[in-house]
Amino acid sequence: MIDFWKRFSRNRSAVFGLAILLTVLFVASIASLIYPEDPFRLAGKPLSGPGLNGFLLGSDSLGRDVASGIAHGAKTSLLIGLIATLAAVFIGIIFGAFSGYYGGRIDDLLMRVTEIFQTIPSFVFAILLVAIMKPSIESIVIAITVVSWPGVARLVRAEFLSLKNREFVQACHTLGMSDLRIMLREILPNCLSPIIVIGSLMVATAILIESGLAFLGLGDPNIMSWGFQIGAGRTMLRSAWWVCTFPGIAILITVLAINLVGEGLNDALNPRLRERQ
Amino acid sequence: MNRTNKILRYVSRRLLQGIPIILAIIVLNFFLLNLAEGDAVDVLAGEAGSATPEYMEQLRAKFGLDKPLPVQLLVYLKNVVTLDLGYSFRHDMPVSKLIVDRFWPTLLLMVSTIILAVGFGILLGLLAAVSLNTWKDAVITVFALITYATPLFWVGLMMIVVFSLNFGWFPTSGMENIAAFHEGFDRVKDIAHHLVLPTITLSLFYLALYTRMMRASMLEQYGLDYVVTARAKGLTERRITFVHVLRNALLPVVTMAGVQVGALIGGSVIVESVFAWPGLGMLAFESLFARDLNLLLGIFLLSSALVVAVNLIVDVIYSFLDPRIEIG
Amino acid sequence: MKIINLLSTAVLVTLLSLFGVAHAQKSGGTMVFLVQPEPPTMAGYVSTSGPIGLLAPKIYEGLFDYDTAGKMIPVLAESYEMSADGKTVTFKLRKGVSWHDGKPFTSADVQFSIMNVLKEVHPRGPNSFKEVSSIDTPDSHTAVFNLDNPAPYMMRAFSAYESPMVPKHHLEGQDLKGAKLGNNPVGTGPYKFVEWKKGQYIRLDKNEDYWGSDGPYLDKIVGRFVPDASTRTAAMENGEVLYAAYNAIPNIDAVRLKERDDIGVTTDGYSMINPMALIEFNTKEGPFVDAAVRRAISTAIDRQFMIDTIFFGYGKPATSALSSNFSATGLHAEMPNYPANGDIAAANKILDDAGYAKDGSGVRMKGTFDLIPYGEDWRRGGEYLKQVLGDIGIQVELRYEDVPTWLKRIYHNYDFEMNLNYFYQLSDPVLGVHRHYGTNMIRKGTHFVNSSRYSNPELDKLLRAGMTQPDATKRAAIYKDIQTILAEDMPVVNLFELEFLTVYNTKLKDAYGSAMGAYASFGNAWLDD
Amino acid sequence: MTKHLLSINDLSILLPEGADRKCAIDNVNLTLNAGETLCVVGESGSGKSLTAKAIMGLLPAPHVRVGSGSINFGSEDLVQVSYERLRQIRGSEISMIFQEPMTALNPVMSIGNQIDEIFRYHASMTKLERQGKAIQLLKDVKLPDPKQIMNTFPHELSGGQRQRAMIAMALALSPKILIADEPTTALDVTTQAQILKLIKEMQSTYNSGVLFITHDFGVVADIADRVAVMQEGLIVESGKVDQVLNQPNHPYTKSLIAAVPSLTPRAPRKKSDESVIEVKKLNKVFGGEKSFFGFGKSKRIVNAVQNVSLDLFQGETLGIVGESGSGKSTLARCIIRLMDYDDGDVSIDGTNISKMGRAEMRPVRAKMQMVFQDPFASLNPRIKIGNIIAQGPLIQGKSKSEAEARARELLSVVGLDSKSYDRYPHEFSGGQRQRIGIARALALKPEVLVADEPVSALDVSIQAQILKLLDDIRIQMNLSMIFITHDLRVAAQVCDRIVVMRYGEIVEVGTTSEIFSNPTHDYSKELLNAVPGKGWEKENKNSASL
Repeated sequence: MIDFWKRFSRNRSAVFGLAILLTVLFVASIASLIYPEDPFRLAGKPLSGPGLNGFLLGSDSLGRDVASGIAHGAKTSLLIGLIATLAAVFIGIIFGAFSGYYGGRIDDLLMRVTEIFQTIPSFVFAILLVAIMKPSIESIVIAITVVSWPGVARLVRAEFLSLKNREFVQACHTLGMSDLRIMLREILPNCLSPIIVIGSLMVATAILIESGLAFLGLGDPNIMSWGFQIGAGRTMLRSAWWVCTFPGIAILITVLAINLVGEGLNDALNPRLRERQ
Repeated sequence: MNRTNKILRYVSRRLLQGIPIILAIIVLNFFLLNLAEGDAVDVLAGEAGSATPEYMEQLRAKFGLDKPLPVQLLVYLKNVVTLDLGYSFRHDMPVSKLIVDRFWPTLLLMVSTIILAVGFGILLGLLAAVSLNTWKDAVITVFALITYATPLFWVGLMMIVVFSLNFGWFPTSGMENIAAFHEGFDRVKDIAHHLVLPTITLSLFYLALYTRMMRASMLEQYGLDYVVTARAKGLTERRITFVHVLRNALLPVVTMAGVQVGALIGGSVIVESVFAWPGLGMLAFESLFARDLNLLLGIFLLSSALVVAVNLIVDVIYSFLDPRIEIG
Repeated sequence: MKIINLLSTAVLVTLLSLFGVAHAQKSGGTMVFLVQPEPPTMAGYVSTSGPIGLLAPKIYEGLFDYDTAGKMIPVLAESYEMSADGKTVTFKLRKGVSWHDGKPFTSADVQFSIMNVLKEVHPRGPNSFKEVSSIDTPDSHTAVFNLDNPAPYMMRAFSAYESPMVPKHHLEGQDLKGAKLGNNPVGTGPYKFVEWKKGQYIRLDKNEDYWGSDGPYLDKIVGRFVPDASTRTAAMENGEVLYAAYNAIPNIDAVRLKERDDIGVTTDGYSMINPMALIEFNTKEGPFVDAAVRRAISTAIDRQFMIDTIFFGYGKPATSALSSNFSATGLHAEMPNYPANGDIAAANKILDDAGYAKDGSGVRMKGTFDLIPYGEDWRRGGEYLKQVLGDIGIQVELRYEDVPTWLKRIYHNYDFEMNLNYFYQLSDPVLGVHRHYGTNMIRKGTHFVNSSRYSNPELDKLLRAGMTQPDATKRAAIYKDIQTILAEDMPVVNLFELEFLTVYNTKLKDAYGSAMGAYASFGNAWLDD
Repeated sequence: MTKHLLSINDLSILLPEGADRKCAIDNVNLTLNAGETLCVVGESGSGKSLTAKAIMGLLPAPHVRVGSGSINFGSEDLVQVSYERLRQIRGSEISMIFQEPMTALNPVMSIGNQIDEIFRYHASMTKLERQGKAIQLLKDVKLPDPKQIMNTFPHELSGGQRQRAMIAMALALSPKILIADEPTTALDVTTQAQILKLIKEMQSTYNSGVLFITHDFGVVADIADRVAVMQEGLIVESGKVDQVLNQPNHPYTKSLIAAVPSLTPRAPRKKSDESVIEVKKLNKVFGGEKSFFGFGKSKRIVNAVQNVSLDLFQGETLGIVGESGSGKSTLARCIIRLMDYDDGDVSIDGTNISKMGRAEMRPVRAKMQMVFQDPFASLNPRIKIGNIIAQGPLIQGKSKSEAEARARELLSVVGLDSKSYDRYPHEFSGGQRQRIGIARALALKPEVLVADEPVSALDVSIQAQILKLLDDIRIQMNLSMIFITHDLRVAAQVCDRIVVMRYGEIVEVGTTSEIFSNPTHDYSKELLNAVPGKGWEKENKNSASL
């Protein structure tokens, strides 16, 4: 762990990214403390500019506090990103692991299913899923999961394919270990690094997808998220720039931070790179 | 030629493999869409203002929406087998005509975006890798990260504000100047003029991916043994970079481009919406909310066929770029 | 026999007076305007869908048009005569009018359009022409409508948008919905259909053989589809489009653009539409079956705030079930329970009195609030209303679904509790308001009718009386009673009268002089450069 | 002092900070003359490869760089010359060949183009001339059908052919010096013999000086004129080949030479007649399966094991020898059911296990354990050593404490500190890891140990230790062993009987001494003849044996 941190911290931009990400997490966790009111609450004069009428980042057309929305939205956006990613990783691991480990017909079948989901234009499919399930946090998470897991499945499959023939796995076979245990205890821990890296980037992508869906009017109307703020403020971009600019910046720096951290993780976890340094 | 033959056989086999996938996509979407509340008749009647239930039933019968689902599906599949994509409930037109009209703008936007994104991505990635750990590398990396992390519609709207309104260089939206109705070469120029902003907007996102990938790929290749051999042979760094490393580094980028094309077809909904570009993404979006089942299935059919085709083309190109990959 | 004869000279005088000084019209040019969203077809005779309304009346014409004062302007009919009992109306048709394909326009077309098309498949036609039992065509330019009962409201439904005249020879014997005409319209209007590039534009060219003595002046008019609102504004600013009606430009941008010299903003042209924002309640089941709760909600809402923040000042707080635009005909009356600025305390008192106590967290009841899926403004409205409802102890979840799901939920499954919506009250309450309250308008599966399933025999009686009463004073009394009952029962809480905005480039002159506004023909429009 | 072709004077190469030592090589002095072959020999990490790279200016800058000293080539010091001059020298005056020709060649460029480049950058010749010269070169290195080879890509050639192509490239401009960095390590023994012969021939044709880096004393004996022995960055001994190999001075040299297994078979041991494992007509085919939807391409069919029958007798070590692709590893994996085979029978202690299901197999597994080749790949990097060893007993139903006790006991059996129990594999060296692998195999108290090339990835001194350990435990635990190796020297020292395999078939079976002294099959003879250092062996019948 210390070793890992040493390698990670060698990448200065990754540490910078981590610092931003921790700040965002911190803001998300204390949102209810600094803005105890419902972020949808009408808090003052509509369309006040940043710094005016007691609004740090201005207010929107109904007089809601943009800063409060960003703080509360951070929780939602990160949660959407995190849950969707975990779900996608979970499904991807199941598909990829069985496919790569057993090969043959199971592989064929699972990979065909994966291909189906890779062939469908993903964003349109996400829209379709949200539309028929009704826009809500749950349906957005499900839609993002459904369009993101094939990438993980392919990655895990490739890892399993190469790892299953490693000698340490064969040694487990000679010990009479069960397949499930080999998959879970022996192989899976060895492909965690690339999964963590792809997963960290998927969190970023999920946040972007959520904002895209919100842009098209498919956000959850009851829960404050950055996507919601942008969707609600985008027509005012020219007249009240702050309403959707600040949430946009929040997305930008969070996605940026997650990417930097992801790259740092990649550098720190990728043994090939490590050897070359 | 033996190779040509082999490729032809490979292509036809891959196309055959694609068919069950495309069929599965159609069946999946068919049932998904039928899970949704409301149908095309509801939407048409809703838009019309009002319609009697009897009239709506007539319409349903006319569209075949009164039949049981499996029958509807079978009828649809039967038509698809005969290359008949059916009739759009909403537009009162054959689906194939509607789709073909939107296909060319989609393809135009897609191809120009891919060329721009891949081209510049390769260029920037190469530049960053060659000037590793210098300010150039840093600037390119930051640029790539920011373009990736900025929401697409934001970039689009800003492009319009800056380049259309403030500078007046480009039209805000649309595919051609419809006040003028240009003909011939003027029309080509006009369309190209309209294409600039949407292409830049859409490619900025993908540009970032290619830049980062190309950079990583170049660095990885630089560490391989054959580069040492090339140096030992007394080749110049220029040749090593541009002839040896570049070609090898391109391989994963090409693969990525193939995967991205699929995402591009659907992913351009936002750009099509912002720039009023008449592409398939918006058509799909609209037909989804209109429950125009035939049209939406037709779009899914075409775009997945397109993805299959593009992936195939990429694989064939790949086999030319990388002699190790044997086709057939 | 009362004869109303409208001389064309008189019409011209009216028209000129409308525009003040007569301009020297210039010919030529292309007028690009925004159509949002893209229409499904251009069959204005089967659909009153807004975007069709923007395009079809340029191609098709009605028997009459209406000026902004509500007076009839002869179009395809030159005059009409109504019998004393009001049961026979004879129309003299204009001579020398031909369809865009060259065939002459005759009384047979009128007969076919009314009896076979509008009465059959038009959404409002069956209502407007309910009393018409047959149409005689003594000669090719005379059409005699035989009515079962007098129908004064019918005379307000002859515009090109409400009741377009369609070519019999293109539709006879065909399935009206699927006919080729839907995508290739052939009318008598000032502009001919040329081309429809799906996803981009519809192009109409000047009808060189138009019957009118002056106009059309424009060479082409093009309806353009731009899905994104910000882009629409940009296109307007850039001069790429010259005209945008029905809030195609968001109000916030319109307010900004108004300051520019080259752009004008107007609320004219919507008097025949009369849109009203409202909340429908499920009066049969769920938390809002008690009228007291509904009255409390109506009392609590700050209507002026919604107008100011969501529509940037455009709109008028509702004061009864009828729009204040009906004041002209004396039908509108102000009612209690409609405070413009809301009265939370009063609303809370109503609920307290009705026995709805707040629980520990201040909640009296919970519910779900559906929002009309027609754009962001309505979501904002819902978000505001959620807060207000919270203030009076009603905790609601917002639900925002897509159009088909929403339609099915509200008008077919009745699976809702309260629903934010807006209705066109149109030119007469019979056309636009009755459908919302009458017991006979509880029609499962029919959209935009009485989804509250409110049923009150006393009101039904009054509605019937209001429909046929020709005397204005008596009619006003009937509608006052109607409004009183509705303010008490409150099956629907009217919020505010929407004022749609039209944003236009000042280059564009004389775009319309009709009460139909953007749904008119643009026959006199011209470009000044 | 005669003018040397190349003289390295007091050369030191610095390692980046944090490395395990300061200098990769320290004060190295070497000379090379025209027409001479200088072998630099040493174990991994001795700095021999970096010395070679330093001459070419190919050190992985900026981390590793020359600290001091000079490399004099003609009148120039290669440490000081400009980059441009160095580039001119590379490939034309000094050229280099590498260990792994597959990765050393650009995979996406044809052989012809890769040769052509050298001419383009170092000589002014027309395209036609260049082409003719390249074809001539390919002919010189005895590649079949040179014209055809010009258009092929590296992956289309065999390992030996690739190395020939590399040599052709290196010799394109008749360099004064050829640096060969372990050029035959990745090759089969018969191919290795051919390549060594080729290098010799080329050297005499061009009168080049050859700097040959290797770890294999057999190869040294076959090719060197002079030898320099390196240990941890220092040259500990150098001199004429006969002198260094036959009368080494330095203790390190002595120990290295002593560790080289002798080709003279060990003394035969008492043989038991009781068969532990019986293999009958085993067949294994790779490829040929159809994919699920029947659309997949039918893969190329390889008969990995064909009709193999053999017996393993109680207490003996049965060697399976053969070159890469002979099917020896596949056979071993089939025997212990790591792979399913197509037909044939395998019996252990008289019980036929070929039809057994997973559950039935579990108790049988304990009887047969395996030691793997790659000490880095055979231990799960995420699991502690103790757990790796204890895993087997746990799975076979032992209690946690029993398993732990067994693991600790085994650690000491294989000569590891008991503190190792809680450490992870990456904290151990290759030899130590191989010991752990052996401990894991022994944890189940097997009757049969299958060792798949257990020492081929190890340095020669470590190799000797591991072989000794295996021998010890074999006796101690009364094991029967199947020993797979490509190295006949190792086989001679370990095996009681030997099976020679080629193309999936057994070509010859016999006792070790029979096979070595009197091979009957041509292929066995060929293999034996190709063993490097055979001549040296003959002169030193009495050299160190285990």
